[in-house]
Amino acid sequence: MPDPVSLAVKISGIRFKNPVLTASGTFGYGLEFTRFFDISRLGGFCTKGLSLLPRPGNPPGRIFETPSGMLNAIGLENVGVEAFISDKLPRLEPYGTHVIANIFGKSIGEFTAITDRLNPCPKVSALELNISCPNITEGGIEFGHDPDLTFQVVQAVTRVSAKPVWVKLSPNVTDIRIFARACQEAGADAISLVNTFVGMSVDVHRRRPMISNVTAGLSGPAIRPLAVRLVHQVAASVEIPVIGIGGIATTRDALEFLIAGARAVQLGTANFSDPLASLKVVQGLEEYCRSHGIRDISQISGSLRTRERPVPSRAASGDA
Amino acid sequence: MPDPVSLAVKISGIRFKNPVLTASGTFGYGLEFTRFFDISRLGGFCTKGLSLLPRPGNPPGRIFETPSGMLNAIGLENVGVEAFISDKLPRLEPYGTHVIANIFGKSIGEFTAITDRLNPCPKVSALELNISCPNITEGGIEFGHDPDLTFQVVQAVTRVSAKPVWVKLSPNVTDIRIFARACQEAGADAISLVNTFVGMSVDVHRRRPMISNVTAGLSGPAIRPLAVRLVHQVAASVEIPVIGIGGIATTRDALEFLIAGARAVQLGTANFSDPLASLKVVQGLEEYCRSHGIRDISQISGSLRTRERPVPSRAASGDA
Amino acid sequence: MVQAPVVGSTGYPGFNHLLALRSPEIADCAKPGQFVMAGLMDCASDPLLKRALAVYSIPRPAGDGSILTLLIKVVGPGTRLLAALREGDQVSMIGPLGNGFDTSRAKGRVSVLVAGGVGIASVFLLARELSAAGEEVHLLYGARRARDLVGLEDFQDLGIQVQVATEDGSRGSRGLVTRILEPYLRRYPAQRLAVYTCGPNPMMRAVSRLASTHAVDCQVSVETPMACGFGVCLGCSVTTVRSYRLACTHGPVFDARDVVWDTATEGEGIHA
Amino acid sequence: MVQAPVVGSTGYPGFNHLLALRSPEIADCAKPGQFVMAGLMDCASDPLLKRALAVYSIPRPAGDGSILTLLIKVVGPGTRLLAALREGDQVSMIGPLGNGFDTSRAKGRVSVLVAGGVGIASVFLLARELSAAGEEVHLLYGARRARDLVGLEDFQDLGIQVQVATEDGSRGSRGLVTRILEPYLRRYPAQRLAVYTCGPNPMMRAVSRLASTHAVDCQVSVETPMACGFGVCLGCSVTTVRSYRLACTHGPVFDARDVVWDTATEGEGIHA
Ligand SMILES: Cc1cc2nc3c(=O)[nH]c(=O)nc-3n(C[C@H](O)[C@H](O)[C@H](O)COP(=O)(O)OP(=O)(O)OC[C@H]3O[C@@H](n4cnc5c(N)ncnc54)[C@H](O)[C@@H]3O)c2cc1C
Ligand SMILES: Cc1cc2nc3c(=O)[nH]c(=O)nc-3n(C[C@H](O)[C@H](O)[C@H](O)COP(=O)(O)OP(=O)(O)OC[C@H]3O[C@@H](n4cnc5c(N)ncnc54)[C@H](O)[C@@H]3O)c2cc1C
Ligand SMILES: Cc1cc2nc3c(=O)[nH]c(=O)nc-3n(C[C@H](O)[C@H](O)[C@H](O)COP(=O)(O)O)c2cc1C
Ligand SMILES: Cc1cc2nc3c(=O)[nH]c(=O)nc-3n(C[C@H](O)[C@H](O)[C@H](O)COP(=O)(O)O)c2cc1C
Ligand code: FES
Ligand code: FES
Repeated sequence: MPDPVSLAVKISGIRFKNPVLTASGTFGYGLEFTRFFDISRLGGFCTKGLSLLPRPGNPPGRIFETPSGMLNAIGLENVGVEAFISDKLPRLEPYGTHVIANIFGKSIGEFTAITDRLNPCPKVSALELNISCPNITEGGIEFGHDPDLTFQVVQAVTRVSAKPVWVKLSPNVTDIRIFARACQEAGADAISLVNTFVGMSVDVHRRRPMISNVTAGLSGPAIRPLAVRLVHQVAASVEIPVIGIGGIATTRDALEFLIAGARAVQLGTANFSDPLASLKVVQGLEEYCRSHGIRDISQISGSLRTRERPVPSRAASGDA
Repeated sequence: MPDPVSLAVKISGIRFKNPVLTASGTFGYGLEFTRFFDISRLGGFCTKGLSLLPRPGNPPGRIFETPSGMLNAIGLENVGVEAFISDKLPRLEPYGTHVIANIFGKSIGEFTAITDRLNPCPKVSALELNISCPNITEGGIEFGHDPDLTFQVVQAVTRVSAKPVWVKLSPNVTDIRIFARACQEAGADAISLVNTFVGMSVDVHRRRPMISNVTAGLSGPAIRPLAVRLVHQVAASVEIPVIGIGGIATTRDALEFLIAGARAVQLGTANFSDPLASLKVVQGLEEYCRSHGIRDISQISGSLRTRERPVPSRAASGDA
Repeated sequence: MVQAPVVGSTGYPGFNHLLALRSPEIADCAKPGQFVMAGLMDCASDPLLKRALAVYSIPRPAGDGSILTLLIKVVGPGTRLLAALREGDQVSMIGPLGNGFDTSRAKGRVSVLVAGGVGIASVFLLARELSAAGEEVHLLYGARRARDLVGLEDFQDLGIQVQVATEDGSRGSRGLVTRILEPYLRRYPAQRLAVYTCGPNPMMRAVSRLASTHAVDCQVSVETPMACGFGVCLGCSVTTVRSYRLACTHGPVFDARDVVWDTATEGEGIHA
Repeated sequence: MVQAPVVGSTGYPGFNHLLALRSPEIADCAKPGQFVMAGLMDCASDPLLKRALAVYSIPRPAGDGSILTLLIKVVGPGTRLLAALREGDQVSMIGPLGNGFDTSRAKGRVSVLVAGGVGIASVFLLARELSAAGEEVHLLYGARRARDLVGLEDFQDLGIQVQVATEDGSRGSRGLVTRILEPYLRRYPAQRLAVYTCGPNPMMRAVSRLASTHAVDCQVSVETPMACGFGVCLGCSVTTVRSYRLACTHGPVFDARDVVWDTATEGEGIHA
């Protein structure tokens, strides 16, 4: 009998049976995937972003495929936190997986109001704050593009939250470490990284944007190298755990993030083309550990080795 | 006989026979492509980045392919401005295409010194400043990540340059418009956008970075949606022309940038897998203009139409 | 999700292609107007997403043979790669998906199926079901030119009435399919008619408008970009009079009266 | 750049594949040790770059038939897609590229070709040229297991001496190929020998070291990642004692004495 491999990880005081989660906006409210597999096999999943009131989302022209990626500007369509609590959450009871409620607001007050509503729900294990949306009270600046606003919103939520608070950062900034540190100082329990990158596509025949909102978020394998780098950078600059997200479709992809410093990962866009992708990564990680003689997956996190290499003796004088 | 189509564009006082150029670091010193086609057919090309002294570049492990993209950390290996002037430039004389010298330095003094050296060379039509490299005198901050440094280096070069000065911006910033405006105020004649996005990949078997430099620049179709968006944003916020770069491989791709606001485009990574890609885009743009009844390619630049769409009457109340 | 082996692949004129796949899971239960999300197995990540394709035909009686066919018009990389598959290759599929056509009120009515281009793929099962139920079925089929008409024989084999319109007049009436639709709407009383349509958006918009003018029931099968096909990406929204609806789960078939046609976003320039 | 039609495609054990392509431009002038950059035509953008592959064989005499073959080991998406091509498909190629082996001082010497795995592909033309010139040629061929040995018959047909080593002992000597190399280096005086090697980096490093110990001339054909293949991306650098050199234009063949072996970056974990 082969040695047992432990895939369990602990994040913000919660034990996950494995480090594989699915990302907000790509896994519905979890229930949509029960027809494909037993979602209890996952470490957890993040709900579609929840707002205080339901939102209809953007007009059509919401998605467009790009090379190894896709643009989306769904406009955060969701049923609202009330309907989530009354209609979705009870149906998630039977599943032995952690439900992470992804939430967003247009003001700090909205964030804390949603937190208040979710506090009494035992089936919600943690909150994930999506701060990549404009703060209307501050004139539309994105919370996630201003370190002070980031600090304020995170602090406000951690103060009222009965649950661990994860913060999902926007990658569209010059130095993400500043934002990660602001989150840590404000009491965040973990950082989810990354949300989508801002992009755009043009219909060249009609000379119109492909997406009604003009700009949209890029996700999928195309962004993976960018996301791995940000995770590596942030993991080295904060103490709280980092959850790696961005273009993960296979076990290899997940390992890139773990080795670069992530404690766990989330699969997003991959759920669309292969609803079983996350399950395959759970299985793949176990096989990887077994074949590499790794007993405990946490040994892998941040295990990236960098080392010196020989250089030609005359390289410095530059005759190449 | 079909109506003649004009592909000519004017940028920084220079007339280009068509808006198709090739990007720095992907077209050598031009000469390497003469075996594939007559480079006089191009509007112009940008040389490999030139430094004051030759540079050997980074140790092996310089490139790695990623989904629809590639990472590179060549380390700006180049022959140096002197060898360029003496060995390469004379051999470019016979070609009726504009040579744009891409230059970079580790200090403002290095930038101006290279400019001085190129001033007397008639075959160099313009300079393109690569400011995505660390300024050693300022303690390693990238010129392109600090608006003040950007302003300073651009102003210093425009003051001494006898040729038009284009500035190539780093896309790895929160708000690129600030940098574009700094360039404009400092006297830049055009903006080249984008340089590569910072990324990273991990060899999951050896748990080492795929690139010796650990981080590297992501280029190729993967980044196109990100680049189109930045070009669109910058074109709307400065008066000087924008040259669109990032993942262009086909006529359609080039048109996305032109429609979004670019005056011309550069093909980079595409030259590797198809050395004829730029030539095909020249031909494709002509066909596009003909079939869309466009006489003059400049009509296309910035012609993106955005317009209102119907919304469901109850959408605002959010029953979706 | 199923992996289905390709058991046949036939090229047709006009960049059309018929792909036959063995998939009991889908073939045994697909209903008229439903679709699958089909993708290449184990391919690199471009194209990234599966492609939505109507179930063109399944064995009759259901369960007999487990072969389903897809009628594919090659318009881009995804359809090109699918059309290039050969016997023995595998396709990864999710389905059947979507609501399908509502035939609960078809009884005793004259069913007029209006198809444009490859939209024909969505109505073959419908035609077969209705004609098997003994209803009177007419197919009005429009295309740019004769060679874009595909699958005509399959409909003729059902014994239903087929009329054709081509924009260049190379076959059937010259002009848009709405020209041959109008006489029908005049000939029968509104409550004796039911229109079902699938094709380019401008065509469906015109058909909807005509049907509405004549107060005739009309169902439209819309085409939108889709990332998942099963209701989680929320990318396939359709503007209806009351709300945005998802083409993949609430649709792709909608009551024509509910749809707010949106010329700005619904790719007439792409597939028309 | 040329578009070459596939004229033959044969699978071998050990995920190896022989692809035959009609390309007079390349077949008529490729020299031993040169390579091509090969890619799929008109494909989507993943894989993005062409793949470097040695010219395995060309007709003899040159110019007769214009068919060149590539021996491909499937290790990832690019090689998998190339191996999946069938007759009539097209491959887009740039080549012949690289310096090739230097045979100017081979005359009168015993040539020992040391190949590991699919590295065999780089030395077949060399073996043929040398043996046609009447030189004494030995092939020492190492692999993991018997089924990874490919192309052996082609070398035997040349009438040269072939010795095999497999790590699991399933064919020939058990162990690394260096074990069967050592006796050669002892048997002949150094100036009567010339070693040529191509294979996984750890193998070539070991071969180089042995050759150097015995003061025998040794040429190595290195493998690095390549984006362009023709000297513009500067991605394929190899650390040599004096400077970085480009594998695609200065190489892929280097004098073993010049190469600084770099275990940190040269994928022993990937292809070994
Ligand atoms: C429910 C449903 C059922 C369907 N059933 C069928 C069916 O049975 N048969 C069938 O053939 N099709 C069907 N379709 C349509 C089919 O899904 C699409 O044709 C397919 O997804 C196209 O994929 P592709 O990769 O081939 O082309 P894509 O790459 O998606 O491109 C489609 C078109 O858009 C153009 N395009 C892409 N990018 C741009 C740009 N930036 N600017 C301008 N143009 C651009 C391309 O050139 C091409 O013409 C159905 C769709 C739906 C929603
Ligand atoms: C001059 C030259 C000549 C050559 N001649 C031949 C020849 O004749 N025949 C031949 O078969 N090959 C030859 N090669 C090697 C060949 O070019 C490569 O095998 C090929 O490019 C691999 O492409 P791929 O897409 O199949 O695999 P790739 O995707 O490039 O992957 C190659 C390997 O790397 C692994 N890998 C990729 N990413 C990661 C990661 N992040 N972490 C860990 N592992 C990873 C893959 O799993 C796979 O095992 C030659 C190379 C050179 C430079
Ligand atoms: C269609 C779609 C909808 C999304 N909706 C949300 C959301 O509501 N809240 C959020 O925080 N992230 C949302 N995301 C971002 C993803 O959770 C994830 O961060 C991003 O897509 C990168 O991961 P990927 O490349 O694996 O998709 C959405 C992504 C997609 C593609
Ligand atoms: C191998 C390589 C080397 C490059 N070298 C330079 C350089 O020396 N100077 C520079 O300004 N940009 C350099 N670039 C960036 C390109 O000019 C271009 O801005 C970038 O690759 C995006 O375009 P693409 O996606 O079409 O490649 C390099 C890019 C690559 C891939
Ligand atoms: S296609 Fe994803 S929700 Fe409809
Ligand atoms: S592969 Fe591009 S320079 Fe060698």
